[in-house]
Amino acid sequence: MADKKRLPKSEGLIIRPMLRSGTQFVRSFIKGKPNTILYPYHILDLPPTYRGKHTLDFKRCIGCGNCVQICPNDCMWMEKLEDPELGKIERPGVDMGRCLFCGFCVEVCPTAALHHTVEFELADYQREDLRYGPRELRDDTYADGIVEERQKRRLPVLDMSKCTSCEKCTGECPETCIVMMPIEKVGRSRPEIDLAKCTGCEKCAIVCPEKALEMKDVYELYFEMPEPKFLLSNCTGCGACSRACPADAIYMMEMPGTEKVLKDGKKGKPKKRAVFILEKCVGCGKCFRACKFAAIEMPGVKK
Amino acid sequence: MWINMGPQHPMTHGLWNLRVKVDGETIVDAQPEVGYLHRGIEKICEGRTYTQIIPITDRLCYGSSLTWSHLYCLTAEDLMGVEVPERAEYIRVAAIEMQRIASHLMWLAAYATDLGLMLGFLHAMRDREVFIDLLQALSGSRLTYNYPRIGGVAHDIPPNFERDSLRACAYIENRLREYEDLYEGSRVFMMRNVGVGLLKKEDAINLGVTGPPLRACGVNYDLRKEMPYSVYPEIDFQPAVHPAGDCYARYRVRMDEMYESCKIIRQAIQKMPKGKWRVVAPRNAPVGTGMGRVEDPRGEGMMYIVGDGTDKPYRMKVRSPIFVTVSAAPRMLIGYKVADVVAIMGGLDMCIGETDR
Amino acid sequence: MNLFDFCYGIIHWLVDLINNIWYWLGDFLPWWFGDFFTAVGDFAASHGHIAVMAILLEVIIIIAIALINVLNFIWLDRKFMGRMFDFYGPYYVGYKIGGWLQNLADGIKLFVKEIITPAKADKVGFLLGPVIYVGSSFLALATIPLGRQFYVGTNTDLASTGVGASALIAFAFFAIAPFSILIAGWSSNNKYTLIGGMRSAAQMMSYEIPMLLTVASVFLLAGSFGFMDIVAAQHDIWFGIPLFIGLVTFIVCLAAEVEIQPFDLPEAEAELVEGWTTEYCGMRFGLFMMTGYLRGYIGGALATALFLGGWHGPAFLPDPIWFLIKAYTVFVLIEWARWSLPRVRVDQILDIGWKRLLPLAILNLMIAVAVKSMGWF
Amino acid sequence: MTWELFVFLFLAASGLISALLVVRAREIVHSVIALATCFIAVACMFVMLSAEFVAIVQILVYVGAVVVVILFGIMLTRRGIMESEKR
Repeated sequence: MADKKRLPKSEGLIIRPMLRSGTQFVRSFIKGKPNTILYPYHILDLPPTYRGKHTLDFKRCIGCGNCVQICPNDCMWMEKLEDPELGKIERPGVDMGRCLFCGFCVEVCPTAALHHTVEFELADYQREDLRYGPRELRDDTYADGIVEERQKRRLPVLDMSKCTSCEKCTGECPETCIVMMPIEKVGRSRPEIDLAKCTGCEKCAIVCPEKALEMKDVYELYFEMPEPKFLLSNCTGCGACSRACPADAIYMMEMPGTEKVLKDGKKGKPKKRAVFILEKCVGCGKCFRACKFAAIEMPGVKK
Repeated sequence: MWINMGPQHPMTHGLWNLRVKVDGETIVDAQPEVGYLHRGIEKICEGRTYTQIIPITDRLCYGSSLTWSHLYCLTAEDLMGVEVPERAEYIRVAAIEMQRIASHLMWLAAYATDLGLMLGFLHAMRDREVFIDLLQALSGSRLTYNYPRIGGVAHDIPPNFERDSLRACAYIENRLREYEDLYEGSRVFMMRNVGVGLLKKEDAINLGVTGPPLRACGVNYDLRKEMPYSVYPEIDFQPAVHPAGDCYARYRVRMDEMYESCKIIRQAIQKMPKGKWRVVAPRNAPVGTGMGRVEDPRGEGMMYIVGDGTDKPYRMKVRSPIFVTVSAAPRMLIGYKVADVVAIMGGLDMCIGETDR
Repeated sequence: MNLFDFCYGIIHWLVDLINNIWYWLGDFLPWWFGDFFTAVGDFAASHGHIAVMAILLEVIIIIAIALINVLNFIWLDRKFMGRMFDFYGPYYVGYKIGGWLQNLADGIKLFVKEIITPAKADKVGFLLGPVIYVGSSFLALATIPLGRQFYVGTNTDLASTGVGASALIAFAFFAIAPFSILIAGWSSNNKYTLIGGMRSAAQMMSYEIPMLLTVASVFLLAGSFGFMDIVAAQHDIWFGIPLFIGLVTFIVCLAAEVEIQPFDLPEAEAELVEGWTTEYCGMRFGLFMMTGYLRGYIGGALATALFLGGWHGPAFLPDPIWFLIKAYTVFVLIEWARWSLPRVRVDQILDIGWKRLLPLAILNLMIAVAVKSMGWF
Repeated sequence: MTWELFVFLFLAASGLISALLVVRAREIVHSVIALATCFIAVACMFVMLSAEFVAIVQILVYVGAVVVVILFGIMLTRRGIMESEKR
């Protein structure tokens, strides 16, 4: 049985708690209004960081599918669409019935196209109604109106199809963060920009004669995404990866010296190889999935 | 007569079963049974990448979800060798202490209803709302914050956060004094608590009890002091200890911890440096093991991850404080009345989410 | 004119009215039928018959007043609790009158709910539990006078005194409740309900004694068992002033008898799920809940009549209003303590009853004897 | 037939029947309920004899004591024994 201990002195027996509750009673009238929020009539005051229903900016979205990749609950999917302005595109949809509102899809979006709104009244009559396709999520103005949490940097972005390997940008860069790297078997070199060092001074973009380097807004990404590893020996030069890449980071370039000699002595078209601009890569794994010849390896990405 | 208290019973605060053998109204035997809420979180985590695990660890405990995701991030950082920016550490400490106060207030609320004091329930829940709002502004969600990340925190602190949190600390310190009047000033509360559910110091240590129930037995063991993690060494605070070992001591320890948490939040807000709040964490963990221990509001939480070089953990183990503490329940229960079950089990602050995992 | 006269008059008028039509109808019939009609009409108009019907009408009036008071009490309790807990309380249903209609809405909801009897329950006891509980509580209500002329009387001659031992009758029926609670708890065939019933019996038995001892001191001072005499004796000074200890003891015992918060062990929702009402649902539970508040009203009325001077007050308000104001005040006081105190444990409640309240009650009785023997009353 | 006779007959009948049930009932609690009914009927008869005080004391003392009888009845008997006898 319990030890019989002397109770500590609580003065006033029951007077103090009763005074406290009486104080609260009086205070409730002085304040005029109790603490309750009469919910359907008074709207909750939510902070802008609140994670509610998603919105999708169609113009910003590049259809990379990183959001689908990172979703812990597999509640997102890519849907092929035909848009009058944008043509054939792929955009994500969200199943709100399975979403756990963790916010990873928003954080991982390389172009800040996905956002959470403060809308939380998502109840519906049927489970199917909770599947929000891209058209229902579309809001092309929302993303411009909010202050982005992530840092936005203006960085030179390389368009390899215009580049002539003139090396002018290398000389111009004050931070010496642009290095010309030779591309294997193509016989050309391309500027490789160390984005960590880049200050966004725009000098390389000004000096570029072909406008191959352009300054664009790039959002800082805190997730380390998988990088594609290219195996040249398996590449057939079909170009599927280049077509699949949403970030425009893979270019097909001709390899001189691989032309087949045809019967009539003329030379045929040379073989092509894929050139990866890894600074632009968003790590979505679409090239890996598009490649039918096991020329691209991406550890950690599902086929 | 065996009485099943649970799985659906107001006393349980979740889904578990306490079988109590009573003689009249005196308890002669007790058997806690857990396992009704088992979700296999450890196994789920093995199928997910390191990033995707963070929201799952939030779901471990509905009372203090931030502590658990913080613990996971600590463990993963230990495994990957990521250096966290100092600003992120201070933000984390402030957020954890807010979570601790919110969790203790929820405990206070539940404890009040256990003892039949509805007033305490609603007041404590109302004041918990202040901290929930702060954490909501910080992280964007009300219950499952998903705020810490491997290598920092998800967002920077919102504008006015410093002002609001200092204001909230002052507010809650006022309120805590009010609670002390409401609880300790009441003779009935003291009658229900003093000398009830005595746990001896040796028993507590032998049974592996941690956290407030252990400190209420007079053992000064607080992981924030014993094995400092994060930036706790730079913060001045005193772990709350009470020698009595009964329900009142547990109540007192938690109340004191709330005062201490206010102190910690103030210091963390004042000492918070400028700078980055997040670094990029590697996708793949190296081969090896990582371990993290934190002082959860309920006791010592521990996580252990084995990495095998891929982006998913090979094995993840969670040590939950309540799973261990509840095994000490029969020691505390035997010899008391049925009505004391609610006081004793309520004083342990049961959280079945982490217990069953 | 007291309530009985009033009812007697109404019934008499009604019977006369009907009898006129009746005799008029009898005129059309053959003589033997006419005689029969006359005999029936005369029987209906006899004094005893009308008196019985007048008493029934009185009962209906008293019950209606009590039920309206119960609705008020529930509303008051919820509003008071809400403001104390920092929320609104009933708000939307009957917005213009402060959410007063919420109780009616709850009642309608309980009415349309299915009444489930557990398969293993004892059918007779399960039905009898609420019946006895409600019935005995209403019986206790019957003898409490609301004003000088406002009480259930049986005879116009008894105008000044009412029923001889009305206070004793009220306490006798007030004390039947643990019997019904125990029956209900036992017959539900559930461990929680059984423990709740046992607790209720133990608690009510141990609180009955100090309560009746304090009441005995009042009887001593007034020199009568009737409410009318007791209240009349408080014309100069309320008994609550010399017998202040008794008043406090009585209100504490009342809280225990009515089973509200610090002493609501029989239905301690944290430990025994809902105590002895666990298995009840629908309107049966509604009856229990309503009767709980009704007992609160009875308790307030008893405290008013015995200690707080009954209907005595400045004359600008009628008697029943003064009475009800005092009863409401006692109720609010009990509710205030209810919402700011935790629940007491089962052994402690008996400790309080036997070790604290019983000596206090005896001390109070001694004070009463002293006061009486000094000849102050 | 006056009202009093009618009420008396009703009370006497219910008193007798419940007294019989006290002995006949299988469940101990049923017989206790019947016992209480019997007491109340007797108390009402006291009222009819204008012995109000005796009636009130009858209810206060006896019906109150019935609760104790039930308590002991439940505590000292087991339901299983009664049910096995029924078969």
